[in-house]
Amino acid sequence: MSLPQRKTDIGPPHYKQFLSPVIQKNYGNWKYHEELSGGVMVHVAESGDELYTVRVASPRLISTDFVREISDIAEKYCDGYLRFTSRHNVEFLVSDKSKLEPLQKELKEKGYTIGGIGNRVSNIVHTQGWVHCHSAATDASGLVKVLMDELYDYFTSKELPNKVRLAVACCTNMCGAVHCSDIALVGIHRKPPIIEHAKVPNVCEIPSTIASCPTGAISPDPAKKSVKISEAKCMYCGNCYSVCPALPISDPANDGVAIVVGGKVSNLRSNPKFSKLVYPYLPNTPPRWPEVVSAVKNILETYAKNARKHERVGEWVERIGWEKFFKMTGIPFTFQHIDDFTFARETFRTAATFKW
Amino acid sequence: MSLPQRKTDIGPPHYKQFLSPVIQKNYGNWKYHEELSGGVMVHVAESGDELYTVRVASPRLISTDFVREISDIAEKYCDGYLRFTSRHNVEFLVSDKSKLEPLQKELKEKGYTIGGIGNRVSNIVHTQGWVHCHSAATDASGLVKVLMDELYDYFTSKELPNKVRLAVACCTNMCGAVHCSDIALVGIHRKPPIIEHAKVPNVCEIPSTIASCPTGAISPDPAKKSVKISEAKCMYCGNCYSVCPALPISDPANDGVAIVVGGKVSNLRSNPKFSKLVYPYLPNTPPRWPEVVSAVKNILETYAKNARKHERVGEWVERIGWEKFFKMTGIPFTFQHIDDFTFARETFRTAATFKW
Amino acid sequence: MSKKHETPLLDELEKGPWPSFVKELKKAAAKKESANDLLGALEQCYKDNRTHWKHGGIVGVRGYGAGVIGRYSDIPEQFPGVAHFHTVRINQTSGFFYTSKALREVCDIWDKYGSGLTNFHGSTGDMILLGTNTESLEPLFAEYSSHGWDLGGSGSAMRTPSCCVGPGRCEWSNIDTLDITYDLTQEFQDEMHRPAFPYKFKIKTSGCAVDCIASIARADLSIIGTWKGDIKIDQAEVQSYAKKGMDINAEIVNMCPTKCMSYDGKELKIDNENCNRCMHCIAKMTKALRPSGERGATLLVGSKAPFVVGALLSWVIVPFMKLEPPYTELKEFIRKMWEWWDEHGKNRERIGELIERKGMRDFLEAVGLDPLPQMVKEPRRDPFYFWKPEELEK
Amino acid sequence: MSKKHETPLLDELEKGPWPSFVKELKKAAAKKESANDLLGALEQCYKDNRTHWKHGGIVGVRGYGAGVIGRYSDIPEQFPGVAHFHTVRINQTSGFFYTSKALREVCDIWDKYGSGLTNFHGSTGDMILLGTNTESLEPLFAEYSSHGWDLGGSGSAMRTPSCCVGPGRCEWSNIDTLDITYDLTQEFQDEMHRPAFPYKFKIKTSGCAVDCIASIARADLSIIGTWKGDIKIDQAEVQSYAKKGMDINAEIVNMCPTKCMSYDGKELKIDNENCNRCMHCIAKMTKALRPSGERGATLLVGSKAPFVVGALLSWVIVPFMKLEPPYTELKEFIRKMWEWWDEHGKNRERIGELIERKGMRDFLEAVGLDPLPQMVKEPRRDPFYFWKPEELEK
Ligand code: SRM
Ligand code: SRM
Ligand code: SRM
Ligand code: SRM
Ligand code: SF4
Ligand code: SF4
Ligand code: SF4
Ligand code: SF4
Ligand code: SF4
Ligand code: SF4
Ligand code: SF4
Ligand code: SF4
Repeated sequence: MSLPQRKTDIGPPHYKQFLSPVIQKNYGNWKYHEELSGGVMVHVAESGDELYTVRVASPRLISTDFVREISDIAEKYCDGYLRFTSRHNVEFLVSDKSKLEPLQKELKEKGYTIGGIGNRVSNIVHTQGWVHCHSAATDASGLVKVLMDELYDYFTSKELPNKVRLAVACCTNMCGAVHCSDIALVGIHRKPPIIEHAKVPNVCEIPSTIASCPTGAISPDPAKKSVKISEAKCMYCGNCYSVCPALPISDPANDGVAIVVGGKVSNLRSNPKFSKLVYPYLPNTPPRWPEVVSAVKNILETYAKNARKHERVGEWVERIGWEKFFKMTGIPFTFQHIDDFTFARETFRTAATFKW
Repeated sequence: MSLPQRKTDIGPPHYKQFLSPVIQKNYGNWKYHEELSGGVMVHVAESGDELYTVRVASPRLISTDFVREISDIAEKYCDGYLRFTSRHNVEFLVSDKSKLEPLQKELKEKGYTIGGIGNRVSNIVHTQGWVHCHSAATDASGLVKVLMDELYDYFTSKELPNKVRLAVACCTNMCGAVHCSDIALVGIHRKPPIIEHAKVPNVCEIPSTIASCPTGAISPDPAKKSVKISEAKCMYCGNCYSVCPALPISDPANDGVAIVVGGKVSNLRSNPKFSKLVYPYLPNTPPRWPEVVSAVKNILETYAKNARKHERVGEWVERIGWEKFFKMTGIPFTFQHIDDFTFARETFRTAATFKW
Repeated sequence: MSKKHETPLLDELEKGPWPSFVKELKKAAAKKESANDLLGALEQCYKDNRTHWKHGGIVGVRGYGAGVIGRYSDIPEQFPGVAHFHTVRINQTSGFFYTSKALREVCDIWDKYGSGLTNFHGSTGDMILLGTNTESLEPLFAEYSSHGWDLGGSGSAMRTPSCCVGPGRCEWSNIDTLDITYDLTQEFQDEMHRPAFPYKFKIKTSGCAVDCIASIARADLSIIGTWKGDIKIDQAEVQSYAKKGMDINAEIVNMCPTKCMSYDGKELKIDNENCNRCMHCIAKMTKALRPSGERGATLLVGSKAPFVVGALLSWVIVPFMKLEPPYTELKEFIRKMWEWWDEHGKNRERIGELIERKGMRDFLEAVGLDPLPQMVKEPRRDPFYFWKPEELEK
Repeated sequence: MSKKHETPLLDELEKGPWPSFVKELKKAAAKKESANDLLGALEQCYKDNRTHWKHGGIVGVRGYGAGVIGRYSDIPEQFPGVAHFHTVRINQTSGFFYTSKALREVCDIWDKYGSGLTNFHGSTGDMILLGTNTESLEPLFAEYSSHGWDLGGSGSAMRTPSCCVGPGRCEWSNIDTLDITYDLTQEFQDEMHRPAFPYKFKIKTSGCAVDCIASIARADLSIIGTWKGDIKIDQAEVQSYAKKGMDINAEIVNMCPTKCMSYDGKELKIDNENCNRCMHCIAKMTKALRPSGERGATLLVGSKAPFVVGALLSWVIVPFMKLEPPYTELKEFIRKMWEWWDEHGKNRERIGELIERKGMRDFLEAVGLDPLPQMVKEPRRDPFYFWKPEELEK
């Protein structure tokens, strides 16, 4: 079978061909939107035209069958127009109001989960994990599945004070948005890498390896044409392993999951914020990580119960103070919580004001 | 004349002997106080006893004649009891209300300045300057005098939104409280030190000299048994000169005064804050530093006009935003304002929210 | 394909109401040997509590240095189908808009050459085709490119730009996010496909400060739409929000970060001069409030994940730039940044890290910008700083 | 003494309403040769736009390594009276309380041996006797000490502690600042007079979070009084503030940092559990509000001027400690800190800098304290951190 003529540097197809007529007509001229349910909203244009969106959950790691099935549905109800969101949900774009109910009916029948719009938990931004990455200290897809099973109602219906953005990253490279999420999980190591001295000279570039270490723990070992790692300085971040495959760091007995909380990226009310550590370590307990799930649920529900309307998790915590957050959630405060990295000093409390 | 027997390690005299009877009686049992004027207040004890305080300005650098004169006055009106404040003012402690008026009358006749209580400018915390320090890039006493001449009414009578704490330090060692003052002046250099290579080996300890440099600009010069200074790294802080007298840095043509703004130490409302740079450089123009004086006055009066009641300078600036502060005061924003020291990154704006 | 491996642990992840990726794996496994082995290999990871992937050599398509991530199993004997199991990144469409036809095309080609498993989308934005072998790369690319699809970025290159839905469906977009993303992607094809930078460079564009593409947290260049003008108020709509039960003082006025709003039960007022355009009031009362005046974007630079110096959020560099085709000023700015970064950046040093290392002044002078208070949250604290000879007395 | 030098520049500083230090210099100069030369030397600085002092060798009194700052003119030929012009630091009284008798005693001795110029007080707190020569130091010290006055600290020693007026005249003091300062000064005479630390160590004590001695900004150990209990409200006094024109919502309730207050025009309420004891409401309504319950202090560590790592504010280390004579727990805490600092601190490294360099955990373990959320504003961001072997699986 002969191959078609390859082209290069053509870039993606022009977006315009994927915009439905009502979008093309009202492009840039939307007036307002209304949330109709946990998974349906309508955007109304200056012209009066309406565009309905039905959002459904996707596991993100999907088969071509899944893609074909949503394509079928889109053809049936949306003239074939659909999109994905920046959080990996599928959005059916309905121009014909009368198709809205039948679409939802069929989706429900086929087992799709409608939701994620409004002040809810949306899909979890996540990464490859054990499905595809050499660097993963935990699995991402599995964690997402067990969390969303537990938080299911917060996706479909139950309202929260504001949107809650969850993220999972399988290592501290943090592909995704863990560092600025309301609640996020990140796979961590707790022991220094092993140095495969025989391999280092062949597969690693020594200067980059040394430069990769945030704490300066790596130094050359000229005798072995390899490197040394100071155990006292290494904090097991795993970055050297990204750069030098001869420094494996994975350790099934000690790897696990950390939970960080209170980040955001939107500028509404308060500035974008970094997430902060609340669980330094929970064990990797696949397939359903019960410790991690119940920790997240506890945080989410303490927030749901106590935050004011429109407060994001981080805004709530900052209003009440972190000392109160630890008290209310019952999470133990440990030495790991106290920063000792670059900006440690800026996190120390420089005021006599705090709560008991 | 034979000397008395010296004693060692006796510490200061016990404080109790300096407390007037009304203080001893009501020690720790004060109920409230009231401000009676810009320089007079009364403290009322649980017992009902009253203690009047009359505060007068001191130039801090004083002669024994001054001390004897205030002692005379204290004897006449306060049974000899008086104190100094943490900002160097003198306080006459009056137990007998009938002496309050005569005391004030005599003070005025003798040319004393009564004031500094309440929401006013109090005395300026300052340092030695050219009067006594080898490190001084400017004079402290002179700056204090010309500033307070100009701000006189804000000490004696005119009210401000809150207390305004001024400080002056003659070099970046910042003896005093410049780094946390509402408005403060600090003497600065703008050229690297000169290295007196011949002297270095005799008068300087090389390792401490190297360690004293915040930017790592100093390295050993083994050939000369001296040090080298990287011009590209030196930011003229002068700390090396504190440690090594063979590195003089003073330069009459380029030394001058920087102004920092918005610091505080009290915990009320907002946490203690560092002062931030607003004038990177104003020239040293003794004896009356007109540029510095008018710059400070501009800042103070812009604050006075625009801040809400109880807002400290830093709280006002943080509410309106620094961009607005520069706009309202007309102070030019320069590269020097953008931090490039240890925590530079934390000062960069990580939000799309700011004012035009 | 028939079931090849027992997966008791993964089977647990078919339970529960949330859509199951394990079901998806099984659907693909029913057709593809490699997907079948992926299932087995993943079960093994669940058993061993560790990953079984390893670093691989560089793989790719002819003439490109980017777009494919090489991946190898460390237990290929057990799972030969995933011995090689590379990822192909296909550049997604602007705003993730598709037609069913386009999606089918993507699937058909993928089923021909790969595992039939994908991520819609990867967190940078690409369509991720998850798992193929080295031999399939060339034919796969020929088919995709002949159908109008190209590869995305990877390695030390510009990465696939992405954006929020913007004018496609959002009333708040101040800029044409879809067009900017498309245009920049086309403009910088070479920079995307032939890694020549010190490290990766990401561009993300949001139509407003709500930032639905999370650009401020994960883009070396974050483009965020904004406006210069007043927020127009429709007082009748304000009343209707109040009637529907909104506590306007509690929910809007008191939550305004600059406290520039007031509401007396009748009229909502905004002191626009003091508004910092955070979007809170507009987002929560979309029918009543609308920005007006000149539109453009704030450009912020430098955000990234934690390594090496700790996570960064992007920093305001250009408070306001008008963005209209052909986006010349924007492109010039990007090129100037890259030039400086290319010259001074170390291997694996992101631009934000370089700015921090060299100092903001160096960077601003290189790209030809004046210092502005909008660039900082606050001026420096400690009063020592550099002076250039021309700023001094002789 | 007759006028010796023309001082046209300094004479400008006799003008204006604020009390003039030049007048003071002239008063002293009328009696003392050295003060006369100081006036001339200072005029020279004003002329030359630079200081004319230089570093000097170490001077002091027998058996002490502290309390005297050596100072020398760099133009001694012109101003022989200040060729040597050392400072003597006399330890002030707690809270700066004096009697006229005591002050006269201090003056008389100083006039005998020195320039007759002083600072009441230096910014650390000492009475600064400004200018004497090396020979006078011993007799001067003999006279002062025989009258019950001792030297303060200098060099790498504990520095003279100081405190706010506290229970002496303030309704808000939670601790006996005067007694604590006196007691610590007595306890640590050796540490104050014989420098043996890596660098200076300052202690300042404020009776409450108003912090009138600025302890949080300029003391290696900042002791700040506080309470555990409710703020008691006298509603009648609240009404009387309102009647006198205070806008209680604007001035108090809305300025409360924790937003734990409310006022409906009739009753002021405080949700004490959420109060962070900032003192704002209490200070502005002193007749209406009073803390109650257990009293003690928060101990904070580390503040200092900018060198080398940048200015520091003190950090919360002990959220609450009861402070009653003989202050055993406090003294033990101080000694443990010093021990660790002595062992690990480099020359000229303040304790705050050492804590930053070694990490908070090292310090807390050394002084035997558990980690508490009150110690931080917020937990760390980037998720990499140390584990000790005992915290791990084998
Ligand atoms: C579809 C999507 C854009 C896209 O190009 O794909 C989108 C669409 C809308 N966002 Fe968003 N946001 C989308 C990702 C985001 C993100 C990015 C992210 O999550 O990684 C953010 C920033 C999150 C953060 O701060 O950490 C985001 C923060 C918001 C907010 C701010 C909420 C807040 O108060 O902080 C609003 C405004 C609101 O909810 O009032 C908002 C509002 C909206 C509106 C109402 C805008 C409009 O008028 O059309 C859209 C529907 C809202 C909804 O889903 O409830 N959207 N939105 C993304 C849907 C993701 C999903 O599947 O759930
Ligand atoms: C006498 C003195 C203490 C001493 O031991 O010497 C003192 C005494 C009082 N202070 Fe103070 N403060 C004194 C230095 C300070 C300092 C330290 C400093 O300036 O270096 C501060 C911290 C300044 C800062 O935050 O930068 C200070 C911040 C306050 C405040 C907080 C103001 C605010 O809202 O931030 C109050 C409360 C108030 O004014 O409502 C206060 C209130 C008071 C009260 C009312 C306390 C009381 O009930 O007796 C006293 C009279 C106030 C007045 O002068 O208006 N005092 N006060 C100090 C007088 C200095 C002077 O001569 O002006
Ligand atoms: C596929 C993807 C995760 C996902 O499941 O979505 C991914 C996967 C990998 N990332 Fe990533 N990153 C992905 C988005 C991100 C993001 C998020 C983003 O782009 O918005 C980040 C954080 C933002 C940032 O750029 O800092 C991210 C930060 C990293 C880093 C850390 C970079 C740094 O400067 O700190 C590495 C490490 C490296 O570059 O060596 C990394 C490296 C990797 C590598 C290539 C690991 C490696 O060393 O080989 C992963 C390949 C996995 C695989 O098996 O295919 N990945 N990576 C995302 C790309 C999909 C796409 O093209 O759409
Ligand atoms: C006299 C006094 C200024 C004044 O006019 O009030 C003073 C004067 C000197 N200070 Fe200071 N400091 C004085 C309070 C301070 C303070 C404020 C305080 O203690 O509350 C500070 C800031 C807080 C701090 O400790 O960090 C201060 C921070 C410094 C520093 C910087 C220390 C650091 O760690 O960064 C130096 C430099 C040094 O130690 O070499 C210094 C060094 C000096 C020297 C000894 C300069 C030197 O290297 O010889 C000055 C002697 C001047 C002289 O001619 O007598 N002085 N110094 C203050 C002491 C009077 C007293 O005992 O009461
Ligand atoms: S977060 Fe780490 S393990 Fe996960 S995909 Fe990214 S690099 Fe791989
Ligand atoms: S794991 Fe991280 S801290 Fe440890 S040596 Fe490697 S790069 Fe350094
Ligand atoms: S601030 Fe500098 S010049 Fe002034 S007294 Fe202190 S050390 Fe000397
Ligand atoms: S003046 Fe400061 S920056 Fe320059 S060499 Fe000396 S210590 Fe370093
Ligand atoms: S970032 Fe702004 S313009 Fe873009 S989708 Fe979100 S709300 Fe709309
Ligand atoms: S956009 Fe934000 S700052 Fe501006 S008025 Fe609305 S809430 Fe206030
Ligand atoms: S710190 Fe507190 S106790 Fe001490 S004087 Fe100031 S207000 Fe009174
Ligand atoms: S002390 Fe401060 S935090 Fe507590 S109620 Fe008063 S104002 Fe609020």
